[in-house]
Amino acid sequence: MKRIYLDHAATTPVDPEVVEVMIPYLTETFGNPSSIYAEGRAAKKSIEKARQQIATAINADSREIYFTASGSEADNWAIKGIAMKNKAKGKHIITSQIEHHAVLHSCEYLEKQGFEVTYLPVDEVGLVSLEDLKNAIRDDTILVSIMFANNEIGTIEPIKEIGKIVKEKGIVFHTDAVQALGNIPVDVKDLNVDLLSLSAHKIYGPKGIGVLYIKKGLPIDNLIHGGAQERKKRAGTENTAEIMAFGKAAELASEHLEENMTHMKTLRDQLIEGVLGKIPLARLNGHPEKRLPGNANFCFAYIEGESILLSLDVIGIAGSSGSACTSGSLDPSHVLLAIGLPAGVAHGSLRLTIGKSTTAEDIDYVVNNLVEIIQRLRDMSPIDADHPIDAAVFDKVDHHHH
Amino acid sequence: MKRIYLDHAATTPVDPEVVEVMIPYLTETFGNPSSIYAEGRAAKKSIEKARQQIATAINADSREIYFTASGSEADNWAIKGIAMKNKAKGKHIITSQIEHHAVLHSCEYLEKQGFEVTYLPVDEVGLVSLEDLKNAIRDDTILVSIMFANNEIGTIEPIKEIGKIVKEKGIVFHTDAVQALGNIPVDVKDLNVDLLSLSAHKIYGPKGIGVLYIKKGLPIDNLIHGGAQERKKRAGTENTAEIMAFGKAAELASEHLEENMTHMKTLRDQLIEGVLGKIPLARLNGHPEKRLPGNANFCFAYIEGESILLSLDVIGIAGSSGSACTSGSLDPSHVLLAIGLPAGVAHGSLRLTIGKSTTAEDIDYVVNNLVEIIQRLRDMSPIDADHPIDAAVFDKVDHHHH
Amino acid sequence: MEYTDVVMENFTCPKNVGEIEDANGVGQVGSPACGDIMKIFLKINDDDIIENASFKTFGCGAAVASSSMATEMIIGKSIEEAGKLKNSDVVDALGGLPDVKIHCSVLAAEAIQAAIQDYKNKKA
Amino acid sequence: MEYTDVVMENFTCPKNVGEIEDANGVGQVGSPACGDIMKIFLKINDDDIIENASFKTFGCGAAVASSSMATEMIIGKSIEEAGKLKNSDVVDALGGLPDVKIHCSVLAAEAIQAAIQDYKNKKA
Ligand SMILES: Cc1ncc(COP(=O)(O)O)c(C=O)c1O
Ligand SMILES: Cc1ncc(COP(=O)(O)O)c(C=O)c1O
Repeated sequence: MKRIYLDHAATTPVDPEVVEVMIPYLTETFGNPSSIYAEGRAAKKSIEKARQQIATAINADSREIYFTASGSEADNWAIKGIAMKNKAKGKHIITSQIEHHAVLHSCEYLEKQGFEVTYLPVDEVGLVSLEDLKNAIRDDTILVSIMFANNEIGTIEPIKEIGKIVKEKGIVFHTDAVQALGNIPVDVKDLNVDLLSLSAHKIYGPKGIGVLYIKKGLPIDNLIHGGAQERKKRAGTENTAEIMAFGKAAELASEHLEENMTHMKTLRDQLIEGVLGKIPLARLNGHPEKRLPGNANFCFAYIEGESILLSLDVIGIAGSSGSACTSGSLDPSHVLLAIGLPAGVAHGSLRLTIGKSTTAEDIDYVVNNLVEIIQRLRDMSPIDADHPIDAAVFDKVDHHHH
Repeated sequence: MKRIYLDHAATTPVDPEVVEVMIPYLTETFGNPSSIYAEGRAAKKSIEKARQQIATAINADSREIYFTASGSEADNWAIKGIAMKNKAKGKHIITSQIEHHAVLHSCEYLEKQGFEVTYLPVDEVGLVSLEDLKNAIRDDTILVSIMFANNEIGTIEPIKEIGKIVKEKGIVFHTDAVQALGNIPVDVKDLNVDLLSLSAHKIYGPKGIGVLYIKKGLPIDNLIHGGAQERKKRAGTENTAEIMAFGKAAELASEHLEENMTHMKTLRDQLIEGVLGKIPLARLNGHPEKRLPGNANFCFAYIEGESILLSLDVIGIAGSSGSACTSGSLDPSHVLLAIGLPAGVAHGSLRLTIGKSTTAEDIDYVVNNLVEIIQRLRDMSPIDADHPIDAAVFDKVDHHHH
Repeated sequence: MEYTDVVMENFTCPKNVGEIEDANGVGQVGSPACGDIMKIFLKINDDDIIENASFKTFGCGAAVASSSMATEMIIGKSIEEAGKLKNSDVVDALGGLPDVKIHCSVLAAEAIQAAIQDYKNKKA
Repeated sequence: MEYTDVVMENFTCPKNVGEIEDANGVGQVGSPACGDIMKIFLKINDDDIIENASFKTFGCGAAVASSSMATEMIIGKSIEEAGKLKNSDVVDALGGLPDVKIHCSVLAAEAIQAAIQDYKNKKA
């Protein structure tokens, strides 16, 4: 059966060109980049090339690029590293309610260590308000972390404007750009950011390699201490093969950004129009325009998301319901709750994210099948417009907690 | 020119069988293991297989194996995770002076956060004393971290005995076994350890993937917060390809442990006898018997280590002087200082570490060339037995610090 | 989420979906906030034997499969026997459920009990 | 450590290695604890011109190469000119040195100055 992969926000297939770049570093060029002999020097040189490719992709200096093992590590490092470094100055951090768990759980951990965190709300399309931000800033605020683009609903935050506000106050500004790279232009100079997280596997690179951009001269504590790698800022023998892969993937992403954006946007709009046009009681989550070119996120009344995913999977379509990272949990997505959806509705969400190899035929196939699947599941559902939920019944099972 | 690679303690070439196992996870099986559709389930299943392979290699349960991005991350996690979790109970940590920098610098960082650390000395062959350990234990000691085998001088510590002492006191015990796996038997049950660090690239796996063994039920804080991966203990989309590679490498390492040990030991002894027999004023560092089967570490009087490495590199031989991880620094190895060598002598160290594809001819070639290289460098040196160092001269350049 | 073949069969081609027009015992449990609602319809004859059972479910694959399997298991049984159906019986019949989905089988057992109670209440 | 070809040439085939028997200016700097000792031998004629220069060095590749290059650069020069040799001149002549190795060129310049001073002291 042909598979149609529409979960590019969860992860992307590795580009064959990228795989090709990796292979030599798993075979001949296996030297430890810290070693002084020929094998080591060759590895070191390659890494510096990849560092430059990433720097170019985000308009940074290559000495501002630090490799990590994931977007999650980059987020943890940015937040904990700045917090620990500046804890004598202040213990207040500002972030949003719709951040990735890598940011949210880092902040929650810091709360346990005596920091205070303000989680800014978002409006019904997922936007942070600049006014809210201004009001939240205190004398002891040491860090603001707001994501560039949301991984679930695709909403793009006004990072440049936020950067301006934060910079004026002399506060450190971090943005999680894991979903942005390869989908929208990312320019650290234009954005006024001090720190920016990236992850290779969202841009047709391998899993297990990320980057933290750290503006030159910004003091930050290490997250992983040890050897002198990454200019003494991040210990651990360099993952040469995946670093090379990330470099290549970033280069390809920048080179083809315009055409990829156009391609994704066209198919995304076809998908959104198809779904909203053919399926009653469907709603688009996130901002109608300020959204990632490949992201479509829907809610369907009266049915549950996993049932939709399973039904799609059976006919060869891969999608997601909430962040893939959190699908181990039964709680409805914190992002959908933050935009004001009731938990029951949030459970019925479906995220389909388009990639560079998605075709218009794929989208047609998905829309047509989705019409049937939603109908079938609704037929099976005990709730509908005529049968609202009997609240009294739920009291009986109050002991039944998740 | 044929290269003779004798720096297997720094990193190893990836076994072709291991590369083969990785490739499909960079091509077809690219799914995010957290996703519920077919692609994700396939990735998840594979990871669990690899987890089992590693568990088998160290006699653990697969639910005690947590993947990290490096040995360094595993060390950081073990030390900081236990420290943070138990800081209400006590703030004292015991480790040794010859640990890898991932352990030492983690401890130093904790000292800045208000923890107290005892760095146990070692004797002239690099062994920690059980008496010293007993004396160092306090009521508020929460963690003991002693490495299984040293990466520079190859000395194997009495982990089982240490484990017994530490266990009796109810203190958490971590060992860095990065250099042990594949070189000597590693059995977590036999060793009485609660936490144990591993790294794939030391056992013919790729760089950028490690493991922390965490004994079932042991409470520990996360180092990297975020998604629900690794049973909610270590966030970040799984590095599927490298996890598979580590699993295979661990399997191969256990399967061939006996034959690899014998092979390495034979060549190591040939190398040690050759060097000590043919080169005057050469000394073997580390324990004569309790040492890694592939490790030989020498000091040569009156000459400096980098010169030896460069001279070897020019004729195709890769070795190291002190840990590869620290070669970015000019300080002499902390391990060689800890076994009592004067700094001047420590600068003249050479580590040659044997691997499974090293041959007896390689060793002959190295020994013969080393005789000449050492002679040539000594001829160039201003110091020898007849010309001891004029201390008065050094006073003049006291301003010249490193 | 790794589901067994039996679960997938019961999810893709569930038995006993829908409402029984002349049901004399109806039970509903769960809440949409928790992601599952299960409604069970029973047609019970004068000998207290369950002649027919059906369900409507809002929920994940495991919830649908549990509903399908549980209704299959009680048709033809006395309400006494059916009331003893344990969630583990449903799990076993499905060839197992992932840990995080066990609660779906609990819901199925609870919904059946609620439906039987409804029948008893009406009769009393 | 990435060394230039010039550094590697001067390391593998260093010029002016060894002692000058009748040297009239000898300077030594560095310490084994720091990993470098450099000893420079000068043969200076009555016109204060350096007729010959040589070195013995305990140190890394950069130290050996700096010694070789620095001695080459001062042979035939007056002690006044040679005393002005800056470490950056040595670095330039070597086609550059890694940052962490710049101090080796400093040692070379210092050793030459020490040798010239030794010559002056003996003459005075
Ligand atoms: C004893 C020891 N611990 C930890 C490490 C760090 O492992 P990694 O290079 O995977 O960070 C190494 C190797 O560099 C080592 O030899
Ligand atoms: C917005 C965002 N931040 C961070 C991450 C984490 O990146 P990684 O999977 O490399 O840990 C992800 C993806 O999972 C993401 O979408």
